[in-house]
Amino acid sequence: MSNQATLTKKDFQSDQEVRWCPGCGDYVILSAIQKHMAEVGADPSKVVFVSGIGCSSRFPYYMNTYGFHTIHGRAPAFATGIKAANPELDVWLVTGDGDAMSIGGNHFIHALRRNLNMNVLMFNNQIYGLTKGQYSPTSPEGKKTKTSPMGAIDRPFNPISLALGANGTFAARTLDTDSKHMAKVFSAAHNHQGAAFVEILQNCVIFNKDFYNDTVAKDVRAEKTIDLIPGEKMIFGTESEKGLRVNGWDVEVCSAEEADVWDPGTDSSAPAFLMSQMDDDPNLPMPLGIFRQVEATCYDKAVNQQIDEAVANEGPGDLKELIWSGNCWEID
Amino acid sequence: MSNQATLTKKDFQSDQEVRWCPGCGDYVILSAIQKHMAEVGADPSKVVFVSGIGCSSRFPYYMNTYGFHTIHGRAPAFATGIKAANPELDVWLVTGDGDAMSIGGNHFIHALRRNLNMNVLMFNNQIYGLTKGQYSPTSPEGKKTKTSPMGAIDRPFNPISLALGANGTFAARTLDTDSKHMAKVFSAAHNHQGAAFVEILQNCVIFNKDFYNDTVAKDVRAEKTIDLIPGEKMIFGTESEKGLRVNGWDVEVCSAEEADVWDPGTDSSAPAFLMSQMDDDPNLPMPLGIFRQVEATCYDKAVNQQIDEAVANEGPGDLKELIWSGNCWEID
Amino acid sequence: MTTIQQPGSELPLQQLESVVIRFAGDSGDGMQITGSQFTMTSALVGNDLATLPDFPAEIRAPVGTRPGVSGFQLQFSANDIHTPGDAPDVLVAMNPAALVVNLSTLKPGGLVVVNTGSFKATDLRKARLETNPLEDGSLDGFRVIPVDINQRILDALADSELSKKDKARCKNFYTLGLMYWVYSRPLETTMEWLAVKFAKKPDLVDANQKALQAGYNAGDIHELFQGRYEVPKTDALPAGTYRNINGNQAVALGVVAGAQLAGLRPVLGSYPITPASTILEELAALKRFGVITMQLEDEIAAVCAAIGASFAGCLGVTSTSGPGMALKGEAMGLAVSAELPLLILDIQRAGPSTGMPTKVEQSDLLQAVFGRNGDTPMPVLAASSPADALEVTIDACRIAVEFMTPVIFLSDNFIANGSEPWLLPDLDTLKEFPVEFATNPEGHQTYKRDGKGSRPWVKPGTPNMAFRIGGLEKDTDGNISYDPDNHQSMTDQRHQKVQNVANTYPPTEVVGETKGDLLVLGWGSSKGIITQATIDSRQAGRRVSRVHLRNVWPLPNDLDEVFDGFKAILVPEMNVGQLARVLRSEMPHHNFISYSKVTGQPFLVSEITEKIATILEN
Amino acid sequence: MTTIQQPGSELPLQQLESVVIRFAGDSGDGMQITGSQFTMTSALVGNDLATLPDFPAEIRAPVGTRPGVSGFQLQFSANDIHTPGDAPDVLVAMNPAALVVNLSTLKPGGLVVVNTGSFKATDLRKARLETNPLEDGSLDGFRVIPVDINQRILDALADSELSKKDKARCKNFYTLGLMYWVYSRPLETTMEWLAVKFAKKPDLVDANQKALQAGYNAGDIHELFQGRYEVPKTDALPAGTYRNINGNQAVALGVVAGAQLAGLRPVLGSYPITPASTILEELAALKRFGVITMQLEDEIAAVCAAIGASFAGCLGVTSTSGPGMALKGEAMGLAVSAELPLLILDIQRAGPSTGMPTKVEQSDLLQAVFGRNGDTPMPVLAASSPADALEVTIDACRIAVEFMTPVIFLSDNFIANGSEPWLLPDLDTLKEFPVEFATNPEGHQTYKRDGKGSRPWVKPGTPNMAFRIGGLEKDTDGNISYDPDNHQSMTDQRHQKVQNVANTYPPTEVVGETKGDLLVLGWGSSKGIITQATIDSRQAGRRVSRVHLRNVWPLPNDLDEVFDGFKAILVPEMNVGQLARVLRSEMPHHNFISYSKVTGQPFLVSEITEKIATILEN
Ligand SMILES: Cc1ncc(C[n+]2csc(CCOP(=O)(O)OP(=O)(O)O)c2C)c(N)n1
Ligand SMILES: Cc1ncc(C[n+]2csc(CCOP(=O)(O)OP(=O)(O)O)c2C)c(N)n1
Ligand code: SF4
Ligand code: SF4
Ligand SMILES: [Mg+2]
Ligand SMILES: [Mg+2]
Repeated sequence: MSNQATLTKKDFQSDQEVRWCPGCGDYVILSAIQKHMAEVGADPSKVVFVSGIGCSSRFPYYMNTYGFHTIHGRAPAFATGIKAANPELDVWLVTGDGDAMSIGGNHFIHALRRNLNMNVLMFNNQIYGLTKGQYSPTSPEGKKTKTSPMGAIDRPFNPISLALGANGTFAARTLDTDSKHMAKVFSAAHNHQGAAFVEILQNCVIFNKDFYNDTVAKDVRAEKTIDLIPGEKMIFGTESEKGLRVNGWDVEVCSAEEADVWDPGTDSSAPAFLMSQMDDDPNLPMPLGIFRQVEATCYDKAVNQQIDEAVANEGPGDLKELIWSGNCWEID
Repeated sequence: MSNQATLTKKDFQSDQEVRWCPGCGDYVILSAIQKHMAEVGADPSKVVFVSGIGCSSRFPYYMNTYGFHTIHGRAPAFATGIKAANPELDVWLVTGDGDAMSIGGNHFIHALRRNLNMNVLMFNNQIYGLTKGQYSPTSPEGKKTKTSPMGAIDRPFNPISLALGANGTFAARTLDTDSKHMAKVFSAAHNHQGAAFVEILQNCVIFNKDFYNDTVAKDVRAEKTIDLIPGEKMIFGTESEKGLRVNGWDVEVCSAEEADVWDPGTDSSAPAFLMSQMDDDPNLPMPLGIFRQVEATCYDKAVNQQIDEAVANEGPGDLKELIWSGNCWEID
Repeated sequence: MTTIQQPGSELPLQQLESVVIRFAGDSGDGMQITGSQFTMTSALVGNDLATLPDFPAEIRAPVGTRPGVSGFQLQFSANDIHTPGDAPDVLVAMNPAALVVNLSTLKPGGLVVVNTGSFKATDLRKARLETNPLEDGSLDGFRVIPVDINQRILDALADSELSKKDKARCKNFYTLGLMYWVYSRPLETTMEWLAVKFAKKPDLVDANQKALQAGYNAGDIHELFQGRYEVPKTDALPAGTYRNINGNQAVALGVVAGAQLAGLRPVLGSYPITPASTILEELAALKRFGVITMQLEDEIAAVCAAIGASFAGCLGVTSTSGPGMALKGEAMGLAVSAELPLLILDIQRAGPSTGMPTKVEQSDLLQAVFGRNGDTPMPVLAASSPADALEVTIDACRIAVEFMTPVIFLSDNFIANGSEPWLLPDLDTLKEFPVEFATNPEGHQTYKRDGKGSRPWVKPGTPNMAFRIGGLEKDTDGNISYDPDNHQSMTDQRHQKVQNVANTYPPTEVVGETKGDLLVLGWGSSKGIITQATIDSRQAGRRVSRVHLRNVWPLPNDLDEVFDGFKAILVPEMNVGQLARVLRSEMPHHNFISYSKVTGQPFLVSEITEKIATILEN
Repeated sequence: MTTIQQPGSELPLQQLESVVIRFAGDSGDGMQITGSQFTMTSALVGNDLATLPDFPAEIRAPVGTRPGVSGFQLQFSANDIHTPGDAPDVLVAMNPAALVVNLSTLKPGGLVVVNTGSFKATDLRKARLETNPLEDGSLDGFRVIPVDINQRILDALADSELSKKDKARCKNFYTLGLMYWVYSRPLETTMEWLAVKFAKKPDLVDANQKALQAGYNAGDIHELFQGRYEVPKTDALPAGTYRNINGNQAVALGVVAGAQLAGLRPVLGSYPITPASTILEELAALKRFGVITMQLEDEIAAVCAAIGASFAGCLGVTSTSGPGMALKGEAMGLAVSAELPLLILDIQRAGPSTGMPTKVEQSDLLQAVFGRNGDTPMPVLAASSPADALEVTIDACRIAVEFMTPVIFLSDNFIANGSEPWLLPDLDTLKEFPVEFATNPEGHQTYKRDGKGSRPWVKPGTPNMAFRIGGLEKDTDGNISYDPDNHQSMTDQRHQKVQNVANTYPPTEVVGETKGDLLVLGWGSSKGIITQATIDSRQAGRRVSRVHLRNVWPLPNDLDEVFDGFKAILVPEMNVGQLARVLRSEMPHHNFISYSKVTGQPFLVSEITEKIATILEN
């Protein structure tokens, strides 16, 4: 990305003390991103981290790049302005499940449909961390918190399904406990031209500790999850012995040999959606990895292209000419 | 629904002059709803029409029921309060593609995931009518309007896909030129316990005249659309000679005999999503009718059930007791 | 008994100083076009003029109803005029609804040109009239010219291939032709305009041109009028090149000009709303100027995208009206805290909540000055007319970049849609205010202030200057700080910075004596009306002067001194006394008299002169 | 040289009138619990008291750092007190960060109890200290009691099965025990509290109780102190039953009580935000009272849902803090226009934008009064203390339903999280204000006003009463109207209605003489501090009186007359003079002196007395 290939992870660390709770999943994600930046040889002066409000949204302060810690839920809108103003900037959005899917839901879906060329890292801890533990739009039905003492009655969003419903061009899921997987997903997202949505399952050790352990704890993960790898067979299981394949309207477990090859780049996003819906089926593994990855018009580029085109077609605007245009008359 | 079975369509007309442009699709929809109300014997005093702002949102003024013409995009939030406060009310939300999917996108998706027991009629004319013809989030890419003189560069939402991505329990599509189809869809929506989302393709004769004619004009409709009828085979074509069936990850055209039976009630909403994505495929018909229809917790009922439960378990609250609870001490 | 005007054979040409004419018809009758064409032609003739378009609420009302009436009033004059006129001399009424809705404003004895072809029973019913105003005495005391325009247009276009309906649609040009004849205006401008407008539909050019000519000829042939009039060209206007411009067009030009003077690319984030929408539309058409416009999902996204653009080193702009302003408050606070330039264009409309979106009011002033959480000061400017809007917009851009602050620009529906002759500015005389981005890390601090209290602007992408900012309280380095003294100090600094803006204002101009019995202090679109009212009052011997306030916040430093010269200060506003409240809170020792009007209509000159008279006589 | 306190053998019991103690430690050290327990015990002993919790910003800072310091200050007294005290007599510091952050506020010669176990090199580094304050002279001039609490707690719990880490977590109760000993407080209350709190974990009950006892015993055994103190019970408090309550709890109770008095179901729409969140949490726990709480997707949805609930015939309520208020402006305007009751609870926090969310400020006042598009008047009330919050909330409910209007209730972080002894009210004396819904179509009009200017409330579901309302301007029947006179009239009616609210206020109470040199006018949470300051000033012979303003808008009718009795009116506020601005704009002829403090910290009594002195000496 630049000639600064000699930079190390440390060069992406700012001088500010990192202030998350000890044990918080955010630390590992921060470290993974800093490492990723160094590895791809990013130029810190071309990178902007934009965030809303939440524990996760403190992220920009810890990156030795440009950063804008904005207001709750609106980061995608700020990013839209930043990218449109300067498509050269490498924009990363850091947000939480509350920031992105509660107050910020609208900006989130619109940024995805516009396919703004940026990376959206959503730290999904299924809770509002910063405000001390209320349920979020990704908390499961029945979740008991201070604001849902008898259990939440709201049916949650499935973040990947929502992103696909919003016409997103890239959607992936990864895990704060797996630095390698994060690295792989971050690279794919970074390479994607367009809005790359990455859901990161993140442990809030204070208010929703280990919420994901039933699915992703070391001992169950191989059986309970599947890694969607573009162009590879959909295989899972402790011995990689199982696979997934479509059958009619459904997807079903089969042997590894019988497994279908995963293609996140089909014209229709229906296959990706089918995968995302497996989360709700106890008989099927929860997918991680790349759900969707297709090319489409990027808003920020197109905005600027139209300007170039207009200039090419009509010549650069001359203000005097513009003012003097129309029906003028003289008084003397 | 009530004992007022003798009411006629006229009884649902208010005394206010209807003020849409001559030829606007809104008239037919208004008439269809008034007819529907009379047919199901609705009690006007139990019905509330809630709307945002837009041409379509003037709707409540023309219904001789309770009505609340609120602010732009927020109707689902008002409806949430109304239904939670009184689940007995029969709440209808009238909104436009701008009102529901642009400024109101977040409330829209949240109302769907919460499955508020109401009917959402979204008049989709793919344009902002009231503000005189700017492109909307459902306008196709390239659409030229006053605010997109070189063509819109925003990739549009597919309203049905978005509703499904938001975990909606009912999604259907109908057409302002087909009163019978509207009647059928309105009935299904009205019967649905939960948030019934109905996209109505509506002609804005002033700013987006006949935008849908390529697909739904009389002469092409049979070939270019398909009516999704729960429990029936998916059949279309001038002679009803064609059908649809799934094949692997895709859906394909087949003969009427080979057609699959349509089931909008599967556990996963992936089949419905697959159908919704056909809109973008020029080789497949655009579906009308019922995409999805499943039962789930209704927010408004659950809110009130928790109260009943709390009262049943802990006894009705006694304010004095509450105040006197905790560590009290006497001073004398 | 209605006085029906009999055609006479003598047609004297009478000179008039000023005429106020109002065209009124159904929304579908093309009255706005008729009015604009009359305006354009009058401008080219060399009159001074002022216009007042007045169109119906947003939804197209059914044809022929009162809510469907669309009006366009203009005053054209041989003198220096300042308003579209309180009461029309002439009313052109295309149908019964247009007649009854507008009749009450007409001058006693005024002229009514009515399209009798639209006074059938059904027409009367649509206008909710029980009797025919042409016959029931409603028009007693006016001079009435009945013309069956519906029929005349068909006659005039008898040879045309157009459908009957299409022919009928030409009736506004017939009417315009008739009025051109009455006021001795040339037809050329409109003829040319039609040729360009319908370039692709020659049959329409032809039909409309014929209609115009036929109307004109009708004046001669049918001897409808007792006389013709002439309003000579004015000497009051300064020499130069003129064109018509409405307020929203001027703002769009102002944004482009302001950004050029700053050396920045303007980036507009907006969401359509009446009456601000056309700013977005105007700017969207200026892509060749490098203007980026983004129609976003709502007003919050719009302002946030604009702030994002400023963060990235462009000039962020957002345009909206009252309800949209209310939504932007939180984000505006971030711009204050982060100290980023931002231009917020609020084209005010009437009422709380949705109110009356197509009507005029000035009731967003308090919201503009105070409507945010926390102590969140922000400069506020207001335009006084379409042409002034350009200058004020440019000045707002200057303040935004010079002081690294969001700036609110207030206009209203009257300015936005009204148009006036605009003396084209000499662009070379405009003062540049080029932005210098900080690039040198040496000694640089994110919130280190210059002499004006402003901070450096760093453009992301600049090597070795990476910074992090946000809405939490921060210290001079931009790092988060909860230190009590720091918060006090940053709060004070933000306030002082905005106060410093007043040091860059030109001296307040008092029109009239600097000492007197009453000062009339106006702001925004009432300027013309107040100007006329103070001229009239001075002519009536009253010791009245006038100040127009362009900078609503912070107030000019010399205002206190100006006020010292007067016993009282009258503050007419189209709201419930909002500026008066601000003035009192800042300078409580002066005697402010609030004059409030909240009808969705501009003040009349007579209302103000009478108010002045009442005050001075008591 | 640091004065190290040597253990003495004599332990005299000394009587004190008041003590201000501050517990300070790391966020993880349990200082808030320690403080509350001390409070509770002191209350039961019969002291008057006032507390000031002061916890760090929202994110848990790393252990041992300055930003991670959590403090709890309380004053307990044998007299009538009004504040948590300006400067602590005693500082309990659990680590170096807590010591350095708080030392500057300590009284000269004050007592410092320090946990020397946490003063290792790493601890000092975390607190960014180069030298050890125990050794570098920082504590010169204070009386220091060094205790290695880290070690003592391990010793005390040597027999326990708990892990070392869990044992260490009991050190706050050891510390509390020690302070109980010093101030001769009984252990029972805390012992019982522990038993209930950890009912499910007997080993924790046991360990913490042991820790408490050990700390208490340490006072005797280790002879750390020169003496013990006693603060006798106060006579100042009226007789009755008391409990501690914090402001957000009180508001929650007030909502339930207010709704009951109106005969309505309360429906809260909210979105979490610091420091308002706990209102939602408190009310969510009260479902058996029929309270509906909805946590919605954002603040806009929250207020809209609340308005929807009011539309449906319930009492709609929404709770938030500054940034959330900014977002609600547009919807609040709809409630004004539709004229629906609504209670808007704004728990203010510091700063523009995100600011300093856990700090105190009163800077949303102008936003509350003016922060909406159009002329959109709305009553605004402010609570002065946790206990007062209940009454004010109830009164806000009354105004909302009596006048069919949204009402804003202002509180702040100091009230929300502070707690005070609350004399439990006799519920039977509370006046009901039952709502009567309109059910009779005869002569009914949607906006027909009663004597107070209020309109009828119809509950959807009522036969034959169907109506349509909205945010467009409407006539008395509720139908859309763009009529100019109607808009003027409705605007006036809405204003008058809100003004009429002032007719229902009790007379303004002047504390002190009704004539004097200076009136101190306060609002909100500074009441206690201002009360103390005026008492002190009067004792110093100054002619100072005090008024506390509960109704910020509309202002009380008799205020003008009250002000007439004074040469000047001092308005201390934790903002940049917002109330002073409102007062000046309403009553410009009085001499208001704004005293502004914007540090995120409450005023000190001494700051106000000094300000008074300065004013009166000049
Ligand atoms: C306008 C506004 N509303 C509410 C808040 C309070 N708030 C801050 S962060 C947050 C939610 C945080 O949850 P999430 O986005 O999941 O982030 P996390 O803390 O879990 O990383 C809320 C409600 C705010 N700062 N601003
Ligand atoms: C807060 C706010 N922003 C913007 C507007 C202006 N506005 C009114 S309706 C509308 C869009 C209308 O489009 P749609 O919802 O598709 O309805 P239609 O008129 O097409 O039926 C807009 C932008 C408004 N009234 N309020
Ligand atoms: S509260 Fe949860 S999400 Fe926030 S920093 Fe602590 S562990 Fe992390
Ligand atoms: S503008 Fe379009 S949508 Fe609105 S009333 Fe007219 S035809 Fe209908
Ligand atoms: Mg979260
Ligand atoms: Mg539309």
